[in-house]
Amino acid sequence: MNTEAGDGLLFLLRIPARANRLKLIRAAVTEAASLCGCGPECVSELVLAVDEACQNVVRHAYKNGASGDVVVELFRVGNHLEVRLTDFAPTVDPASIKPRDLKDLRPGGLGIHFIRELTEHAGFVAPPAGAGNQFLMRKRIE
Amino acid sequence: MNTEAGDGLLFLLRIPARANRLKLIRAAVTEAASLCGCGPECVSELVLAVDEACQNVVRHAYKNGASGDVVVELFRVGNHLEVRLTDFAPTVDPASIKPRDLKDLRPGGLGIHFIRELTEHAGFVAPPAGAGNQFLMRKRIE
Amino acid sequence: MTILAEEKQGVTIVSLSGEIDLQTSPEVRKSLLTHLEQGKDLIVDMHAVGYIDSSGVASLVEAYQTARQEGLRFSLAQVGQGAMRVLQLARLDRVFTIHATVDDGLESLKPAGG
Amino acid sequence: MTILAEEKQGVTIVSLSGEIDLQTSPEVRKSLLTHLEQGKDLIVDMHAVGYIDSSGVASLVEAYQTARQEGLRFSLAQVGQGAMRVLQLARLDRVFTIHATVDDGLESLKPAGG
Ligand SMILES: Nc1ncnc2c1ncn2[C@@H]1O[C@H](COP(=O)(O)OP(=O)(O)O)[C@@H](O)[C@H]1O
Ligand SMILES: Nc1ncnc2c1ncn2[C@@H]1O[C@H](COP(=O)(O)OP(=O)(O)O)[C@@H](O)[C@H]1O
Repeated sequence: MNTEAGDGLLFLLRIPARANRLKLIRAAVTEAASLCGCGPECVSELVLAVDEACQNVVRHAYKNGASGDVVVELFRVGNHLEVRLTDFAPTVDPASIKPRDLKDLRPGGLGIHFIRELTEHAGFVAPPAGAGNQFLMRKRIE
Repeated sequence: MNTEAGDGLLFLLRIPARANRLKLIRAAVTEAASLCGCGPECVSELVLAVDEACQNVVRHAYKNGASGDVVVELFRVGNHLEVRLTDFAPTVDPASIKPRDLKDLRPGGLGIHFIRELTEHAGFVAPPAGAGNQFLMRKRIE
Repeated sequence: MTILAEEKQGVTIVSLSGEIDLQTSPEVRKSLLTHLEQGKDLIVDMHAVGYIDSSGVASLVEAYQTARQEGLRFSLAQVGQGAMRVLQLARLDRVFTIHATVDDGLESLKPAGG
Repeated sequence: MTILAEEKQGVTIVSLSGEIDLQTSPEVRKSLLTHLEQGKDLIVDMHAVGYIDSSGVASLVEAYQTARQEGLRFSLAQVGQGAMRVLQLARLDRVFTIHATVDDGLESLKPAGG
Protein backbone atom coordinates (compact mmCIF):
# COMPACT_ATOMS: atom_id res chain seq x y z
CA MET A 1 0.00 0.00 0.00
CA ASN A 2 1.07 3.53 -0.74
CA THR A 3 2.15 5.26 2.43
CA GLU A 4 2.78 8.71 1.03
CA ALA A 5 0.01 9.92 3.29
CA GLY A 6 -0.78 8.33 6.65
CA ASP A 7 -4.01 8.29 8.61
CA GLY A 8 -5.70 11.54 9.48
CA LEU A 9 -6.61 14.81 7.81
CA LEU A 10 -5.53 15.09 4.19
CA PHE A 11 -6.98 18.56 3.81
CA LEU A 12 -9.71 20.87 4.92
CA LEU A 13 -10.93 23.24 2.25
CA ARG A 14 -13.37 26.04 3.02
CA ILE A 15 -14.74 27.74 -0.05
CA PRO A 16 -17.81 29.69 -1.16
CA ALA A 17 -20.46 27.22 -2.35
CA ARG A 18 -20.64 28.35 -5.98
CA ALA A 19 -20.63 26.48 -9.27
CA ASN A 20 -17.36 28.09 -10.40
CA ARG A 21 -15.51 26.69 -7.38
CA LEU A 22 -16.20 23.02 -8.17
CA LYS A 23 -13.13 22.80 -10.40
CA LEU A 24 -10.89 23.82 -7.52
CA ILE A 25 -12.54 21.27 -5.23
CA ARG A 26 -12.02 18.56 -7.86
CA ALA A 27 -8.36 19.51 -8.21
CA ALA A 28 -7.80 19.22 -4.45
CA VAL A 29 -9.57 15.87 -4.20
CA THR A 30 -7.65 14.54 -7.20
CA GLU A 31 -4.27 15.39 -5.68
CA ALA A 32 -5.08 14.10 -2.21
CA ALA A 33 -6.64 10.84 -3.37
CA SER A 34 -3.71 10.16 -5.72
CA LEU A 35 -1.31 10.74 -2.84
CA CYS A 36 -3.09 8.03 -0.84
CA GLY A 37 -2.52 5.48 -3.57
CA CYS A 38 -5.94 5.57 -5.20
CA GLY A 39 -5.72 4.43 -8.81
CA PRO A 40 -7.03 6.65 -11.62
CA GLU A 41 -10.48 5.05 -11.64
CA CYS A 42 -10.87 5.32 -7.87
CA VAL A 43 -9.74 8.95 -8.03
CA SER A 44 -12.30 9.77 -10.76
CA GLU A 45 -15.06 8.10 -8.82
CA LEU A 46 -14.28 9.94 -5.61
CA VAL A 47 -13.96 13.24 -7.48
CA LEU A 48 -17.37 12.75 -9.11
CA ALA A 49 -19.01 11.79 -5.81
CA VAL A 50 -17.59 14.84 -4.03
CA ASP A 51 -18.52 17.10 -6.95
CA GLU A 52 -22.10 15.83 -6.95
CA ALA A 53 -22.43 16.30 -3.21
CA CYS A 54 -20.99 19.82 -3.45
CA GLN A 55 -23.38 20.63 -6.32
CA ASN A 56 -26.25 19.69 -4.07
CA VAL A 57 -24.98 22.12 -1.46
CA VAL A 58 -24.70 24.85 -4.12
CA ARG A 59 -28.14 24.18 -5.64
CA HIS A 60 -30.28 22.83 -2.83
CA ALA A 61 -28.83 23.55 0.62
CA TYR A 62 -28.30 27.23 -0.24
CA LYS A 63 -31.46 28.05 -2.14
CA ASN A 64 -33.54 31.10 -3.01
CA GLY A 65 -30.47 33.24 -3.49
CA ALA A 66 -28.94 32.33 -0.12
CA SER A 67 -25.21 31.79 -0.20
CA GLY A 68 -22.50 30.58 2.08
CA ASP A 69 -19.44 28.41 2.33
CA VAL A 70 -18.92 24.71 2.08
CA VAL A 71 -16.17 22.95 4.01
CA VAL A 72 -14.71 19.88 2.33
CA GLU A 73 -12.65 17.68 4.64
CA LEU A 74 -10.84 14.62 3.38
CA PHE A 75 -9.46 12.08 5.84
CA ARG A 76 -7.63 8.86 5.42
CA VAL A 77 -8.91 6.14 7.76
CA GLY A 78 -6.98 2.92 7.12
CA ASN A 79 -7.79 1.75 3.62
CA HIS A 80 -10.68 4.18 3.21
CA LEU A 81 -11.03 7.82 2.36
CA GLU A 82 -13.65 9.74 4.29
CA VAL A 83 -15.15 12.97 3.03
CA ARG A 84 -17.09 15.34 5.25
CA LEU A 85 -19.00 18.17 3.59
CA THR A 86 -20.27 20.83 5.93
CA ASP A 87 -22.57 23.70 5.01
CA PHE A 88 -24.09 26.57 6.97
CA ALA A 89 -27.54 26.43 5.39
CA PRO A 90 -30.78 25.51 7.17
CA THR A 91 -30.76 21.89 8.32
CA VAL A 92 -32.21 19.53 5.71
CA ASP A 93 -34.57 16.63 6.44
CA PRO A 94 -32.54 13.64 5.22
CA ALA A 95 -35.79 11.82 4.42
CA SER A 96 -36.47 14.40 1.70
CA ILE A 97 -33.41 13.26 -0.23
CA LYS A 98 -34.06 10.34 -2.49
CA PRO A 99 -32.67 9.21 -5.80
CA ARG A 100 -35.27 9.03 -8.58
CA ASP A 101 -36.20 6.04 -10.73
CA LEU A 102 -33.71 6.09 -13.62
CA LYS A 103 -36.21 4.49 -15.98
CA ASP A 104 -38.13 7.73 -15.95
CA LEU A 105 -35.91 9.53 -18.49
CA ARG A 106 -35.55 13.23 -17.73
CA PRO A 107 -32.79 15.77 -17.27
CA GLY A 108 -31.53 15.96 -13.70
CA GLY A 109 -32.03 13.94 -10.56
CA LEU A 110 -28.91 11.79 -10.90
CA GLY A 111 -26.65 13.20 -8.20
CA ILE A 112 -27.78 11.10 -5.23
CA HIS A 113 -27.80 7.99 -7.41
CA PHE A 114 -24.20 8.67 -8.53
CA ILE A 115 -23.05 9.27 -4.97
CA ARG A 116 -24.58 5.99 -3.77
CA GLU A 117 -23.05 4.02 -6.62
CA LEU A 118 -19.62 5.58 -6.23
CA THR A 119 -19.14 5.30 -2.49
CA GLU A 120 -19.32 2.57 0.12
CA HIS A 121 -21.33 4.80 2.41
CA ALA A 122 -23.00 8.21 2.12
CA GLY A 123 -25.39 10.06 4.39
CA PHE A 124 -26.02 12.99 6.65
CA VAL A 125 -24.51 13.01 10.14
CA ALA A 126 -25.01 15.44 13.02
CA PRO A 127 -23.46 18.77 11.99
CA PRO A 128 -20.88 20.44 14.25
CA ALA A 129 -22.02 23.43 16.31
CA GLY A 130 -22.72 26.44 14.12
CA ALA A 131 -23.09 24.39 10.93
CA GLY A 132 -26.28 23.49 9.10
CA ASN A 133 -25.54 20.07 7.64
CA GLN A 134 -22.76 17.56 7.42
CA PHE A 135 -22.74 14.94 4.70
CA LEU A 136 -20.35 12.03 5.10
CA MET A 137 -19.04 9.73 2.37
CA ARG A 138 -16.66 6.82 2.65
CA LYS A 139 -14.82 5.15 -0.21
CA ARG A 140 -12.32 2.30 -0.27
CA ILE A 141 -8.84 3.13 -1.61
CA GLU A 142 -8.33 1.00 -4.69
CA MET B 1 -12.04 43.03 -15.09
CA ASN B 2 -13.10 39.46 -14.50
CA THR B 3 -15.81 39.31 -11.90
CA GLU B 4 -16.15 35.55 -11.63
CA ALA B 5 -15.06 35.91 -8.02
CA GLY B 6 -15.85 38.98 -5.93
CA ASP B 7 -14.06 40.36 -2.90
CA GLY B 8 -13.47 38.14 0.11
CA LEU B 9 -12.30 34.63 0.85
CA LEU B 10 -11.46 32.57 -2.22
CA PHE B 11 -10.49 29.56 -0.17
CA LEU B 12 -9.02 28.42 3.10
CA LEU B 13 -6.95 25.27 2.86
CA ARG B 14 -5.62 23.50 5.94
CA ILE B 15 -3.13 20.76 5.16
CA PRO B 16 -0.21 18.95 6.78
CA ALA B 17 2.98 20.92 6.09
CA ARG B 18 4.79 18.27 4.05
CA ALA B 19 6.65 18.36 0.76
CA ASN B 20 4.22 15.99 -0.93
CA ARG B 21 1.31 18.38 -0.32
CA LEU B 22 2.78 21.31 -2.24
CA LYS B 23 1.29 20.06 -5.50
CA LEU B 24 -2.20 20.22 -4.05
CA ILE B 25 -1.59 23.72 -2.74
CA ARG B 26 -0.36 24.80 -6.17
CA ALA B 27 -3.46 23.32 -7.82
CA ALA B 28 -5.76 25.25 -5.48
CA VAL B 29 -3.91 28.55 -5.97
CA THR B 30 -3.90 28.04 -9.76
CA GLU B 31 -7.65 27.55 -9.93
CA ALA B 32 -8.52 30.40 -7.57
CA ALA B 33 -6.18 32.92 -9.17
CA SER B 34 -7.43 32.03 -12.66
CA LEU B 35 -10.99 32.54 -11.48
CA CYS B 36 -10.09 36.08 -10.39
CA GLY B 37 -8.90 36.98 -13.85
CA CYS B 38 -5.15 36.59 -13.29
CA GLY B 39 -3.40 35.89 -16.59
CA PRO B 40 -1.18 32.81 -16.96
CA GLU B 41 2.00 34.67 -15.99
CA CYS B 42 0.44 36.23 -12.91
CA VAL B 43 -0.95 32.83 -11.91
CA SER B 44 2.49 31.19 -12.26
CA GLU B 45 4.12 33.92 -10.24
CA LEU B 46 1.61 33.69 -7.42
CA VAL B 47 1.83 29.90 -7.41
CA LEU B 48 5.62 30.03 -7.14
CA ALA B 49 5.51 32.63 -4.35
CA VAL B 50 3.01 30.59 -2.33
CA ASP B 51 4.95 27.38 -2.95
CA GLU B 52 8.20 28.98 -1.77
CA ALA B 53 6.55 30.36 1.36
CA CYS B 54 4.98 26.95 2.10
CA GLN B 55 8.33 25.25 1.56
CA ASN B 56 9.80 27.49 4.19
CA VAL B 57 7.10 26.40 6.61
CA VAL B 58 7.82 22.74 5.80
CA ARG B 59 11.60 23.09 6.08
CA HIS B 60 12.22 25.86 8.58
CA ALA B 61 9.17 26.63 10.72
CA TYR B 62 8.66 22.94 11.54
CA LYS B 63 12.20 21.77 12.10
CA ASN B 64 14.01 18.99 13.93
CA GLY B 65 11.33 16.49 13.03
CA ALA B 66 8.46 18.62 14.31
CA SER B 67 5.37 18.55 12.15
CA GLY B 68 2.07 20.30 11.90
CA ASP B 69 -0.38 21.91 9.55
CA VAL B 70 -0.21 24.97 7.39
CA VAL B 71 -3.30 27.03 6.60
CA VAL B 72 -3.30 28.75 3.23
CA GLU B 73 -5.93 31.46 2.86
CA LEU B 74 -6.44 33.31 -0.38
CA PHE B 75 -8.51 36.49 -0.44
CA ARG B 76 -9.43 38.88 -3.15
CA VAL B 77 -9.15 42.50 -2.07
CA GLY B 78 -10.05 44.77 -4.98
CA ASN B 79 -7.46 44.28 -7.70
CA HIS B 80 -5.10 42.34 -5.42
CA LEU B 81 -4.87 38.80 -4.18
CA GLU B 82 -3.84 38.39 -0.58
CA VAL B 83 -2.35 35.17 0.74
CA ARG B 84 -2.10 34.40 4.45
CA LEU B 85 -0.03 31.41 5.49
CA THR B 86 -0.47 30.34 9.07
CA ASP B 87 1.58 27.72 10.88
CA PHE B 88 1.54 26.32 14.41
CA ALA B 89 5.31 26.16 14.90
CA PRO B 90 7.31 28.24 17.38
CA THR B 91 7.21 31.94 16.54
CA VAL B 92 10.07 33.01 14.27
CA ASP B 93 12.10 36.19 14.62
CA PRO B 94 11.37 37.97 11.32
CA ALA B 95 14.79 39.61 11.49
CA SER B 96 16.38 36.18 11.04
CA ILE B 97 14.88 35.87 7.59
CA LYS B 98 16.97 37.47 4.90
CA PRO B 99 17.55 36.71 1.24
CA ARG B 100 21.17 35.93 0.43
CA ASP B 101 23.43 37.66 -2.08
CA LEU B 102 22.73 35.94 -5.39
CA LYS B 103 26.27 36.60 -6.62
CA ASP B 104 27.47 34.03 -4.12
CA LEU B 105 26.61 30.98 -6.26
CA ARG B 106 25.42 28.05 -4.16
CA PRO B 107 22.49 25.67 -4.02
CA GLY B 108 19.58 26.99 -1.95
CA GLY B 109 18.72 30.27 -0.33
CA LEU B 110 16.52 31.56 -3.16
CA GLY B 111 13.04 31.30 -1.65
CA ILE B 112 12.83 34.67 0.11
CA HIS B 113 14.34 36.37 -2.92
CA PHE B 114 11.73 34.78 -5.21
CA ILE B 115 8.90 35.76 -2.89
CA ARG B 116 10.03 39.39 -2.77
CA GLU B 117 10.42 39.57 -6.55
CA LEU B 118 7.07 37.95 -7.26
CA THR B 119 4.82 39.86 -4.86
CA GLU B 120 4.05 43.49 -4.15
CA HIS B 121 4.34 42.87 -0.43
CA ALA B 122 5.46 39.98 1.77
CA GLY B 123 6.14 39.74 5.50
CA PHE B 124 5.16 38.31 8.83
CA VAL B 125 2.13 39.70 10.63
CA ALA B 126 0.81 39.00 14.14
CA PRO B 127 -0.45 35.39 14.15
CA PRO B 128 -4.00 34.64 15.28
CA ALA B 129 -4.46 33.13 18.76
CA GLY B 130 -3.17 29.57 18.90
CA ALA B 131 -1.00 29.91 15.79
CA GLY B 132 2.77 30.29 15.61
CA ASN B 133 3.32 32.51 12.59
CA GLN B 134 1.39 34.23 9.88
CA PHE B 135 3.07 35.25 6.65
CA LEU B 136 1.20 37.66 4.40
CA MET B 137 1.75 38.22 0.69
CA ARG B 138 -0.04 40.60 -1.65
CA LYS B 139 0.02 40.48 -5.43
CA ARG B 140 -1.71 42.60 -8.05
CA ILE B 141 -4.14 40.78 -10.36
CA GLU B 142 -2.77 41.14 -13.89
CA MET C 1 -15.18 24.61 -22.09
CA THR C 2 -14.86 25.04 -25.83
CA ILE C 3 -17.79 24.29 -28.12
CA LEU C 4 -17.20 24.08 -31.86
CA ALA C 5 -19.81 23.29 -34.48
CA GLU C 6 -19.58 22.40 -38.15
CA GLU C 7 -21.90 20.94 -40.76
CA LYS C 8 -21.02 17.80 -42.71
CA GLN C 9 -23.31 16.02 -45.13
CA GLY C 10 -26.28 17.93 -43.77
CA VAL C 11 -25.56 16.88 -40.19
CA THR C 12 -24.52 19.24 -37.40
CA ILE C 13 -21.44 18.09 -35.52
CA VAL C 14 -20.87 19.74 -32.17
CA SER C 15 -17.46 19.09 -30.60
CA LEU C 16 -17.25 19.63 -26.88
CA SER C 17 -13.93 20.00 -25.19
CA GLY C 18 -13.01 20.54 -21.58
CA GLU C 19 -14.89 19.87 -18.38
CA ILE C 20 -18.68 19.79 -18.33
CA ASP C 21 -19.83 20.59 -14.83
CA LEU C 22 -22.42 22.70 -13.03
CA GLN C 23 -20.58 25.83 -14.17
CA THR C 24 -20.27 24.97 -17.86
CA SER C 25 -23.26 22.69 -18.56
CA PRO C 26 -25.69 25.60 -19.14
CA GLU C 27 -23.52 26.66 -22.11
CA VAL C 28 -23.50 23.12 -23.46
CA ARG C 29 -27.26 22.83 -23.06
CA LYS C 30 -27.89 26.14 -24.80
CA SER C 31 -25.55 25.34 -27.65
CA LEU C 32 -27.07 21.91 -28.30
CA LEU C 33 -30.64 23.25 -28.21
CA THR C 34 -29.76 26.19 -30.48
CA HIS C 35 -28.19 23.89 -33.04
CA LEU C 36 -31.21 21.59 -32.99
CA GLU C 37 -33.41 24.57 -33.90
CA GLN C 38 -31.81 24.41 -37.35
CA GLY C 39 -33.74 21.18 -37.92
CA LYS C 40 -30.71 18.99 -38.67
CA ASP C 41 -29.59 15.69 -37.17
CA LEU C 42 -26.88 16.21 -34.57
CA ILE C 43 -23.76 14.29 -33.55
CA VAL C 44 -21.92 15.34 -30.40
CA ASP C 45 -18.19 14.64 -30.61
CA MET C 46 -17.22 13.83 -27.02
CA HIS C 47 -13.59 12.86 -27.50
CA ALA C 48 -12.14 15.95 -25.83
CA VAL C 49 -14.47 15.89 -22.83
CA GLY C 50 -12.20 15.46 -19.84
CA TYR C 51 -14.93 15.44 -17.25
CA ILE C 52 -18.70 15.24 -17.16
CA ASP C 53 -20.99 15.26 -14.14
CA SER C 54 -24.74 14.78 -13.66
CA SER C 55 -25.50 18.33 -14.82
CA GLY C 56 -23.60 17.67 -18.06
CA VAL C 57 -25.51 14.42 -18.51
CA ALA C 58 -28.75 16.35 -17.94
CA SER C 59 -27.84 18.70 -20.82
CA LEU C 60 -27.35 15.72 -23.12
CA VAL C 61 -30.66 14.19 -22.01
CA GLU C 62 -32.47 17.43 -22.68
CA ALA C 63 -30.97 17.72 -26.17
CA TYR C 64 -31.82 14.06 -26.84
CA GLN C 65 -35.43 14.60 -25.83
CA THR C 66 -35.75 17.82 -27.82
CA ALA C 67 -34.36 16.07 -30.91
CA ARG C 68 -36.88 13.25 -30.57
CA GLN C 69 -39.75 15.72 -30.27
CA GLU C 70 -38.57 17.38 -33.46
CA GLY C 71 -38.11 14.08 -35.27
CA LEU C 72 -34.34 14.58 -35.48
CA ARG C 73 -31.63 12.05 -34.78
CA PHE C 74 -29.25 12.77 -31.90
CA SER C 75 -26.16 10.73 -31.20
CA LEU C 76 -22.79 10.82 -29.46
CA ALA C 77 -19.43 9.91 -30.96
CA GLN C 78 -15.99 9.09 -29.58
CA VAL C 79 -17.08 8.93 -25.97
CA GLY C 80 -13.96 8.54 -23.82
CA GLN C 81 -13.64 6.04 -21.01
CA GLY C 82 -14.39 8.51 -18.23
CA ALA C 83 -17.51 9.94 -19.86
CA MET C 84 -18.70 6.44 -20.80
CA ARG C 85 -18.47 5.39 -17.18
CA VAL C 86 -20.69 8.33 -16.19
CA LEU C 87 -23.24 7.50 -18.92
CA GLN C 88 -23.26 3.92 -17.66
CA LEU C 89 -23.87 5.10 -14.10
CA ALA C 90 -26.83 7.09 -15.43
CA ARG C 91 -28.05 4.02 -17.38
CA LEU C 92 -27.88 6.10 -20.55
CA ASP C 93 -25.31 4.05 -22.45
CA ARG C 94 -28.20 2.01 -23.87
CA VAL C 95 -30.50 4.98 -24.38
CA PHE C 96 -28.15 7.15 -26.44
CA THR C 97 -26.87 6.08 -29.83
CA ILE C 98 -23.10 6.07 -29.46
CA HIS C 99 -20.72 5.85 -32.44
CA ALA C 100 -17.06 4.94 -32.28
CA THR C 101 -16.20 7.89 -34.55
CA VAL C 102 -17.94 10.89 -36.06
CA ASP C 103 -17.50 9.29 -39.51
CA ASP C 104 -19.29 6.15 -38.33
CA GLY C 105 -22.06 8.41 -37.12
CA LEU C 106 -22.29 10.20 -40.49
CA GLU C 107 -22.30 6.86 -42.27
CA SER C 108 -25.18 5.55 -40.20
CA LEU C 109 -27.20 8.75 -40.82
CA LYS C 110 -26.92 8.40 -44.63
CA PRO C 111 -30.18 7.63 -46.39
CA ALA C 112 -30.26 3.87 -47.08
CA GLY C 113 -29.52 2.62 -50.59
CA GLY C 114 -27.78 5.91 -51.56
CA MET D 1 8.62 13.33 -12.18
CA THR D 2 10.14 11.16 -14.89
CA ILE D 3 13.89 11.15 -15.44
CA LEU D 4 15.26 9.51 -18.58
CA ALA D 5 18.92 9.32 -19.56
CA GLU D 6 20.65 8.38 -22.78
CA GLU D 7 24.12 8.76 -24.22
CA LYS D 8 24.76 10.49 -27.55
CA GLN D 9 28.18 11.24 -29.02
CA GLY D 10 29.78 10.57 -25.65
CA VAL D 11 27.52 13.07 -23.88
CA THR D 12 24.94 12.16 -21.25
CA ILE D 13 21.52 13.62 -21.95
CA VAL D 14 19.14 13.65 -19.01
CA SER D 15 15.53 14.49 -19.86
CA LEU D 16 13.43 15.73 -16.99
CA SER D 17 9.70 15.74 -17.23
CA GLY D 18 7.04 16.82 -14.80
CA GLU D 19 7.14 19.16 -11.83
CA ILE D 20 10.38 19.76 -9.95
CA ASP D 21 9.53 20.84 -6.44
CA LEU D 22 10.58 20.18 -2.85
CA GLN D 23 9.15 16.66 -3.15
CA THR D 24 10.83 15.66 -6.40
CA SER D 25 14.05 17.73 -6.48
CA PRO D 26 16.03 15.23 -4.34
CA GLU D 27 15.50 12.64 -7.10
CA VAL D 28 16.63 15.11 -9.74
CA ARG D 29 19.70 16.05 -7.72
CA LYS D 30 20.66 12.45 -7.15
CA SER D 31 20.17 11.50 -10.77
CA LEU D 32 22.26 14.39 -12.08
CA LEU D 33 25.10 13.74 -9.62
CA THR D 34 25.09 10.01 -10.33
CA HIS D 35 25.31 10.62 -14.07
CA LEU D 36 28.17 13.06 -13.61
CA GLU D 37 30.12 10.33 -11.81
CA GLN D 38 30.48 8.66 -15.18
CA GLY D 39 32.85 11.46 -16.15
CA LYS D 40 30.92 12.64 -19.23
CA ASP D 41 29.64 16.06 -20.22
CA LEU D 42 25.97 16.44 -19.42
CA ILE D 43 23.02 18.16 -21.11
CA VAL D 44 19.75 18.48 -19.24
CA ASP D 45 16.75 18.49 -21.57
CA MET D 46 14.24 20.72 -19.81
CA HIS D 47 11.50 20.88 -22.43
CA ALA D 48 9.02 18.75 -20.48
CA VAL D 49 9.53 20.50 -17.15
CA GLY D 50 6.15 21.97 -16.30
CA TYR D 51 7.22 23.56 -13.06
CA ILE D 52 10.43 24.29 -11.21
CA ASP D 53 10.89 25.98 -7.85
CA SER D 54 13.93 27.12 -5.85
CA SER D 55 14.68 23.59 -4.68
CA GLY D 56 14.77 22.40 -8.29
CA VAL D 57 17.05 25.29 -9.19
CA ALA D 58 19.28 24.30 -6.26
CA SER D 59 19.63 20.80 -7.73
CA LEU D 60 20.74 22.27 -11.04
CA VAL D 61 23.23 24.56 -9.30
CA GLU D 62 24.70 21.65 -7.38
CA ALA D 63 25.11 19.59 -10.55
CA TYR D 64 26.64 22.60 -12.31
CA GLN D 65 29.18 23.08 -9.53
CA THR D 66 30.01 19.39 -9.33
CA ALA D 67 30.57 19.29 -13.09
CA ARG D 68 32.96 22.26 -12.90
CA GLN D 69 34.94 20.63 -10.11
CA GLU D 70 35.27 17.53 -12.25
CA GLY D 71 36.21 19.51 -15.35
CA LEU D 72 33.02 18.46 -17.14
CA ARG D 73 30.67 20.63 -19.16
CA PHE D 74 27.12 21.01 -17.88
CA SER D 75 24.38 22.70 -19.86
CA LEU D 76 20.63 22.98 -20.23
CA ALA D 77 18.61 22.62 -23.42
CA GLN D 78 15.08 23.53 -24.51
CA VAL D 79 14.24 25.50 -21.41
CA GLY D 80 10.55 26.41 -21.55
CA GLN D 81 9.22 29.87 -20.83
CA GLY D 82 8.16 29.09 -17.26
CA ALA D 83 11.45 27.50 -16.23
CA MET D 84 13.40 30.29 -17.95
CA ARG D 85 11.55 32.88 -15.92
CA VAL D 86 12.57 31.05 -12.73
CA LEU D 87 16.22 30.84 -13.84
CA GLN D 88 16.09 34.57 -14.57
CA LEU D 89 14.69 35.27 -11.11
CA ALA D 90 17.62 33.31 -9.69
CA ARG D 91 20.04 35.26 -11.94
CA LEU D 92 21.20 31.94 -13.37
CA ASP D 93 20.20 32.49 -16.99
CA ARG D 94 23.66 34.02 -17.54
CA VAL D 95 25.50 31.48 -15.39
CA PHE D 96 24.22 28.32 -17.05
CA THR D 97 24.94 27.50 -20.67
CA ILE D 98 21.53 27.18 -22.28
CA HIS D 99 21.00 25.66 -25.74
CA ALA D 100 17.89 26.04 -27.87
CA THR D 101 17.88 22.31 -28.60
CA VAL D 102 19.74 19.20 -27.44
CA ASP D 103 21.28 18.93 -30.92
CA ASP D 104 22.64 22.47 -30.63
CA GLY D 105 24.12 21.41 -27.31
CA LEU D 106 25.75 18.33 -28.83
CA GLU D 107 27.09 20.42 -31.69
CA SER D 108 28.71 22.92 -29.34
CA LEU D 109 30.30 20.11 -27.30
CA LYS D 110 32.00 18.62 -30.38
CA PRO D 111 35.77 18.91 -30.41
CA ALA D 112 36.69 21.88 -32.62
CA GLY D 113 37.94 21.30 -36.16
CA GLY D 114 36.38 17.81 -36.28
N1 LIG E 1 -27.56 19.02 0.18
C1 LIG E 1 -28.89 19.02 -0.04
N2 LIG E 1 -29.68 19.87 0.64
C2 LIG E 1 -31.00 19.89 0.40
N3 LIG E 1 -31.63 19.09 -0.47
C3 LIG E 1 -30.90 18.23 -1.18
C4 LIG E 1 -29.51 18.13 -0.99
N4 LIG E 1 -29.04 17.18 -1.82
C5 LIG E 1 -30.10 16.70 -2.48
N5 LIG E 1 -31.24 17.31 -2.11
C6 LIG E 1 -32.62 17.00 -2.61
O1 LIG E 1 -32.58 15.71 -3.22
C7 LIG E 1 -33.02 15.77 -4.59
C8 LIG E 1 -32.24 14.78 -5.46
O2 LIG E 1 -30.90 15.23 -5.61
P1 LIG E 1 -30.02 14.74 -6.85
O3 LIG E 1 -30.18 13.27 -6.98
O4 LIG E 1 -28.65 15.27 -6.64
O5 LIG E 1 -30.68 15.38 -8.14
P2 LIG E 1 -30.93 16.90 -8.54
O6 LIG E 1 -30.03 17.71 -7.67
O7 LIG E 1 -30.57 16.97 -9.99
O8 LIG E 1 -32.38 17.15 -8.29
C9 LIG E 1 -32.82 17.22 -4.99
O9 LIG E 1 -33.68 17.61 -6.03
C10 LIG E 1 -33.10 17.95 -3.68
O10 LIG E 1 -34.48 18.12 -3.50
N1 LIG F 1 8.87 30.23 7.66
C1 LIG F 1 10.13 30.29 8.16
N2 LIG F 1 10.36 29.96 9.43
C2 LIG F 1 11.61 30.02 9.93
N3 LIG F 1 12.68 30.39 9.24
C3 LIG F 1 12.53 30.74 7.96
C4 LIG F 1 11.26 30.71 7.36
N4 LIG F 1 11.41 31.11 6.08
C5 LIG F 1 12.71 31.37 5.90
N5 LIG F 1 13.42 31.14 7.02
C6 LIG F 1 14.87 31.38 7.19
O1 LIG F 1 15.33 32.23 6.12
C7 LIG F 1 16.36 31.60 5.36
C8 LIG F 1 16.26 31.95 3.89
O2 LIG F 1 15.13 31.31 3.31
P1 LIG F 1 15.06 31.04 1.74
O3 LIG F 1 15.45 32.29 1.03
O4 LIG F 1 13.71 30.50 1.45
O5 LIG F 1 16.18 29.97 1.41
P2 LIG F 1 16.40 28.49 1.96
O6 LIG F 1 15.09 28.06 2.52
O7 LIG F 1 16.80 27.70 0.75
O8 LIG F 1 17.48 28.58 2.97
C9 LIG F 1 16.21 30.12 5.65
O9 LIG F 1 17.40 29.42 5.49
C10 LIG F 1 15.70 30.11 7.09
O10 LIG F 1 16.76 30.23 8.00
